[in-house]
Amino acid sequence: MTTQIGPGESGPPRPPVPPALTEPPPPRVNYLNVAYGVKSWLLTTDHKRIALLYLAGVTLMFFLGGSFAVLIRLELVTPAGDLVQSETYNKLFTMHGIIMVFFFLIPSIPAVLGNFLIPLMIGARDLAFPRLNLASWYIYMIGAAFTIYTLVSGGVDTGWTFYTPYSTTYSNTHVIAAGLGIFITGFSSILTGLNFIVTIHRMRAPGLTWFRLPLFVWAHYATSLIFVLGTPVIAITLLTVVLERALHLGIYDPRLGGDPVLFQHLFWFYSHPAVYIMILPAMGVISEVVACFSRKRIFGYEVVAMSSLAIAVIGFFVWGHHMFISGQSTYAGLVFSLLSFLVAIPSAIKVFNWTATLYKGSVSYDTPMLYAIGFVGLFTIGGLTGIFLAALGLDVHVTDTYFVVAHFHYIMVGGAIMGYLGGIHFWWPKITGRLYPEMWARVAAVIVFAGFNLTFFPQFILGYLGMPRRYHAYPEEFQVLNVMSSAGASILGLGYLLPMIYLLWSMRYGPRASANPWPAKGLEWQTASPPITENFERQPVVTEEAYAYASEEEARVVERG
Amino acid sequence: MSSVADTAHAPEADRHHPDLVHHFESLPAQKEAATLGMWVFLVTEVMFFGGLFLAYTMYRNLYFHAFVQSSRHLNLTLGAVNTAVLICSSLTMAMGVHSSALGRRRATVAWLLLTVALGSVFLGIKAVEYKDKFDHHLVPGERFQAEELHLEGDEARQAQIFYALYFAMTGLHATHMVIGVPIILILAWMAHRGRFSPEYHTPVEMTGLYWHFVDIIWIFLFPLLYLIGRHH
Amino acid sequence: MSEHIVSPRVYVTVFVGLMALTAATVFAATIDLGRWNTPVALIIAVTKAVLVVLFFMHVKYSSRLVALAVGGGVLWLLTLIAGVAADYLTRGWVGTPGT
Amino acid sequence: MGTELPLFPVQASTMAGRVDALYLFLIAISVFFGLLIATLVVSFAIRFRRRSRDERPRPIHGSTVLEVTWTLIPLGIVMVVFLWGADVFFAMARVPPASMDIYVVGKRWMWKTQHMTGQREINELHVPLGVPVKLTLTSEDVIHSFFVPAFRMKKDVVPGRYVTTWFQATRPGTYHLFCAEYCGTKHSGMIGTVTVMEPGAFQAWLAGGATGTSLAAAGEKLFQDLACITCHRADSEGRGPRLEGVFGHPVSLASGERVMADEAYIRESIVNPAAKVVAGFQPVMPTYQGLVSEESLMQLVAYIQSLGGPATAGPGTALASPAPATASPAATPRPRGQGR
Repeated sequence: MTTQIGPGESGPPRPPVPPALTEPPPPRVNYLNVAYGVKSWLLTTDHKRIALLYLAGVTLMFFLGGSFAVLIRLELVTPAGDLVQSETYNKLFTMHGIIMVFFFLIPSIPAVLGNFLIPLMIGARDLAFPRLNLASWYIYMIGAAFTIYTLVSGGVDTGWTFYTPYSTTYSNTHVIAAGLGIFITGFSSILTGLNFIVTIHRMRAPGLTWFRLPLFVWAHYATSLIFVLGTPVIAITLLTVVLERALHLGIYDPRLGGDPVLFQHLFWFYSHPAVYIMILPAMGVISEVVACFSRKRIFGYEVVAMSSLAIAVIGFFVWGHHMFISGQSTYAGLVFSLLSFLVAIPSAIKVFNWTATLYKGSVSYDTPMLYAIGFVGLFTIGGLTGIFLAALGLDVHVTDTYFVVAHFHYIMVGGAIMGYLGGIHFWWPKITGRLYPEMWARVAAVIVFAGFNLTFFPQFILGYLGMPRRYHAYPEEFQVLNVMSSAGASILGLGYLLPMIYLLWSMRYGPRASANPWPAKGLEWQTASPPITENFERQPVVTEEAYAYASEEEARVVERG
Repeated sequence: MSSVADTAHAPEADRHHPDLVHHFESLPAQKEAATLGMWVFLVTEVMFFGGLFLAYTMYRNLYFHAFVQSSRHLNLTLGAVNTAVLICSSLTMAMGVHSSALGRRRATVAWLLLTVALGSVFLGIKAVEYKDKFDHHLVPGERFQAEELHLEGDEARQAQIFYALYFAMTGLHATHMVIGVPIILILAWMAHRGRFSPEYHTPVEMTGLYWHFVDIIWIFLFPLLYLIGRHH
Repeated sequence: MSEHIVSPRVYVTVFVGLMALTAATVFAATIDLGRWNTPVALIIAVTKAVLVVLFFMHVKYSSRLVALAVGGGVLWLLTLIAGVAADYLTRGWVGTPGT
Repeated sequence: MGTELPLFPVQASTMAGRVDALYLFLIAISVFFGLLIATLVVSFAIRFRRRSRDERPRPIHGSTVLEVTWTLIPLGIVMVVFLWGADVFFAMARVPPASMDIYVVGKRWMWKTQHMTGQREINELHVPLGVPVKLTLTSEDVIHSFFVPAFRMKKDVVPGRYVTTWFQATRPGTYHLFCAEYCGTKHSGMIGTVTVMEPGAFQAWLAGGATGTSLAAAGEKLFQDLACITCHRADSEGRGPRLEGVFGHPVSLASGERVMADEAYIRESIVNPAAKVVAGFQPVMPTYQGLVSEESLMQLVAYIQSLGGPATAGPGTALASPAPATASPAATPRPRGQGR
C-alpha cells in the first residue's frame, strides 16, 4: 500500500533538480491556510503550527532578554555605577540570565525547528503525542507569564544561579515567583524531550534505520535524553528553594547545619547538561547545513552521530567544574576536571569532521552556510576556552570573572544562536513557503559575526585581568575594554534586528519557494513547501543513506581537488 | 536495531478503530508508544524524587545521631500499616488493569474503586501523622522544639533538617497520590461507561504504571525515614 | 508486542512476597545489626521495588527499550549520588579545612 | 575615561608565575588549533567552491585512521593540561608549614581581616613580602569569594564552616581585593586592597598599628568569661579534655576515629560539641552557637592554637604558632624557607 517516492526511484537517473528556484507552485491547501482564526492556532495539535507558536514565544523572550543585555552593556560603559542603581543592575543581569537561558536558548532550536522538522525528517505524520506537544507550549507560556509577572512586580536579584543562602534567606525580591516560573517551564522541556524520544524510536518511516537518520535527528535524540534525565533535578532544586523561603524547610540553611554547596551540586547537575541542551541542537543544524552547502555527505557520519550521544552522557558527569573553589573537596575537583577534559573530545571531533566535509565538496556561501562557518569558528574558540576553565589551577583565577562570561557567550551566542539563525534561514522556505532576501541575510550574518567578536573577545582579556562577574562598578583600568565590548554589543543588537525585519517582510512579499530550493537531501525536502497538515501524501520509504547527494557513478570528479 | 512499527500487515479492521489516532499505523503501535512514553515520564519522576533522596543521603551521613533521634519519634506502626495499605492498593490496581484487559467491565470498576479507597486510607493515615507532628511542634520553622527528641544545641537544629526532608519527601509523595486518586476515579467512571475494551485499555494501564511507581517511592521512603536506629 | 495477560496467581504471589518483605524489614530494623542495618533495609527495599517493576508493571513482558529506560533512570540517580558523595567523602583529605 | 590599558595582570605571588605559564601554554595550543581549523575551513571553502549549479562531488564516507588520530592527539594534549592544572591546584591547596596566620571574615559587603597579633582591618590587608600567609576564612551570612587577581588566588567563603587558602607575596605594592561570588546589593562594593610590604616596613606597621590585645590574648579573656576554664583545666581534673598541646595533633574520639585538631575541629567542638566527643569524655558540653560571634570564635581558636605547644611531625598542617603562649604584641613571624 506504500509506494516508493523520492530519490530511490529506479529508471534512468533523473536530470538534476530543475534550476528554476522560484517557479511558484499553484496555491494549494497547506498547514498554514488549511484553517484560519485564533482557535485554529490555540487548539492545534499539528506539530508544525505548535512550532510556529513556539517561534513567536521564543522570539518575544529573546528580544526581552536582549534588551536587558543592552542596558547592562550601557551601564558598564563607565567605571562608576551611574546609569542604574546597583539593585536594578542586579535585577537586570538576573533577568537577562533567566530569560535567555530558560526561555530562549533551551527551547529555541528543539521547540521551533525540532518540533517542525523531526516528524518531517523521519517520514511521520506527527509527533507521538500531539496533545502533549500543545500542552508543552501552554506550560512554557504559563512559565513565561510567571517570569513576566516577576519582572513587572519588581524583578529578582539572585542571578540565574539562585545560589543559597542568598536566594533563600537574604534576598528580598521575587525569588518564589521566578523559581516557580522556571519550575513550570521545566515541564515544557520534559514533555518535548519525552515526545522526541518516543517519536524517534517508534515512528520512523519504513527503511529509515538509525544510521540513515539525519544528524539533526541524532542531535535532538541526545538533547532529549538530557531533557528527560536532567530537567527534573532543576525542578526539585528550585522547589526546595521555594519551600525554604516560603515554609522554612531549611535544608540549605547554614545556621541549621545545611550545606549551601549541596545546592550547588543539585543546581549544576542539571545546569551543565543544560549547556549541552543549548549546543547539541545547534550542532545538528550545522551538520545539515554543512552537508547541504558542500553538497556532500558529512565526513564520518557515524562518528558525528555517536559524538552527540557521548556529549549527552559524559555531560552528566562533569558538573563539579563549576565548583572547584566553592568549598568542594580538592580530590572531587580532580575527578571532575578529568571528566571535563573527556567531554571536550567529542566536540572537537565534530569540528574536525565538519571541516573535513568541506574537502573536495562543492561549497556555496548561502546565508545558512555563512552562519555555519561562523559557528565553527566561534564554537572552536568557545570550546578551547572551556579547556582553560577545566584546568584546575587556571580555573581558580578565571572562574567568576569575565573570562567565564566570555567563554559561555562564545558557546551560547557564538554557537547556539548562530546555529539557530542558520537553521531558521535554511528551513525558512520549508516553513513559510517563501524565500528570504539573500543579500540582506548575508549582510546581517556578517554584522552579527563582527559585532559578536567585538563584544566578547575583549571580555577574555578583562577576565584574565581579574574583573569579576556581575559587577555594577569596576576599577578605572578596565574601562577601555568595557567600552569596546559595549560598542560591539550595539552592533550585535543591530545585527539581530535585521533578520527580524526581512524575515517578516519575506512572509508577505518574499518570492514563493519550491519544494526543494537549495536543493537538499532529506525527507523534509521531499514534500511541498509549506507542507500539508499530514506532511506526506503517501508514506515515504527510505532506501539509501543520509545525505546521498551523489552516488559513486553519478559523481563528476571535481578535477581541481 | 531499527524497530520500526510494522505497518504492512495491520489488520484492516484495526486500521479504522475509533480509538486509533491518525498518526499511528495500528493500535499495538500506538500502545507501544504510549508505554514507552509513560516509562520515560517515570524516569523523570525518578530524577525528580532523586534530588530529595540525594539531600537525604548526604545529611543522614553528616548528622546521623540527630537523624536517629528524630526518626525514632515517627510512628512506626502507622508507617508500617501505610506500607501495607499501599502494597494492597498496588495489587488491586494490577487486578484492575488485568480485568480491563479481559474486558470484564464490572470487575474493573470494582478493583479501581478499591484502589481509590486504599489510596484514601493511606492519605488519611498520613494526615493523622502530619497533625501529630504539628501538635508536637516538630514542623521546621521558628516554633520547632526538639526537647522531645532529647536533642539540644546544633543537633536540635539538625533535627529540623530531618523534618524538613521528612515533610518534603512524604509531602511530594502524598501530592502524587492526591493527583493519582482522582485519575483512578475518572478511570472507574469511564470503565463503568464501557469506554475500554480488550483492544483499547491503555489509559488504565498507564495509570497503573503511575500508581505502582508511587508505591515504589513509598517502598523506599518507609525504611529510609522510619527505620533508622529502631534497635537499642 | 503481543498483549501479555499475567495470571492473577502471579499477582497474588508477588503481593504476598511484598508483604513478607515489609514485615522482614520492620523486624530487621528492631534488631541491632551494627553497620549492617542500613544495607539490609536497602536490599529489602530494592527487592520489593524489583518485584513491583517486573510483575506489577509488566517490564518482564515488555520490550527491551522499556527495560533500558528503567535501568537508565536508576543509573542516573546513582550517578548524581556518586558524584556528590565523591565531594563529601573526600573533604579534608588535603589536611586543611575546606580543601 | 581611563587612559591606561593593561592587558596582563601583574604577577605578585609565587603561584602567579605557575598559573600564567599554564595560561600561556593553553593560549599557544588554542592559537595553533584555532588557526589550523580557520585556514583549513577558508582554504577548502575557496578551493572547492561551487563551480556550476549541477556539480556533484564524489561522496567521501570518512576514514577511521583520521578519526582515531584527531581523537588521540587532542586527548593526549588535554591530559597534559589536566595533570599540569591539577599540580598547580594541589600546590594551592597544600599550605606550607609555618605560614603566618590571618583570619578573614566576609560579611555583607565588607572583608574583616585579623592578624594573630591583634591588628584588625576592614577591606584592607597588610602582609609581609616573601612570607607564606595562610588565610582561614569564613562568612557570617552568604557566600562571598576572596579574590586577589595579582596573586591568582580566589576562594569561596562559605557560611557555617572554615575554608583555607594561602599565598606568598613576591612583589611589594598594593593590589586589588574583590568579592567574586555574587552576594547582593553592594557585591561590587565589597572590594579593598592587599598591601605587600618589606619585612621591615611590615614590622613598623605591626608595632605602629592600634594593636590592643593580640588575638590569642583576647581569646584567653573570652576563655575565662565564658567559664570554659571550669571544665577545661590545665590539671586535667576537669570534665572537659585538657587543651594544652592539643592543637595541631591528632585526637582520638569516643567513636574510635582519629581526627586532626585543626581550626575546623576546634570551631566545630565549640558550636557543636556532641559531634566529635574526645575518647574518655561524656558529651556534656553545652553548645555556644549564637552566644559567640565568628570573630570571638576565631579568638578562642587562636588562644587554643597558642596552647598548641611544639608541632609534631604529623601530616597536614602541624601548625606551630610562632608566638609563645603569652601573647607579646611584637611577635615576629620568622620567615621560614620558601614554600615547596
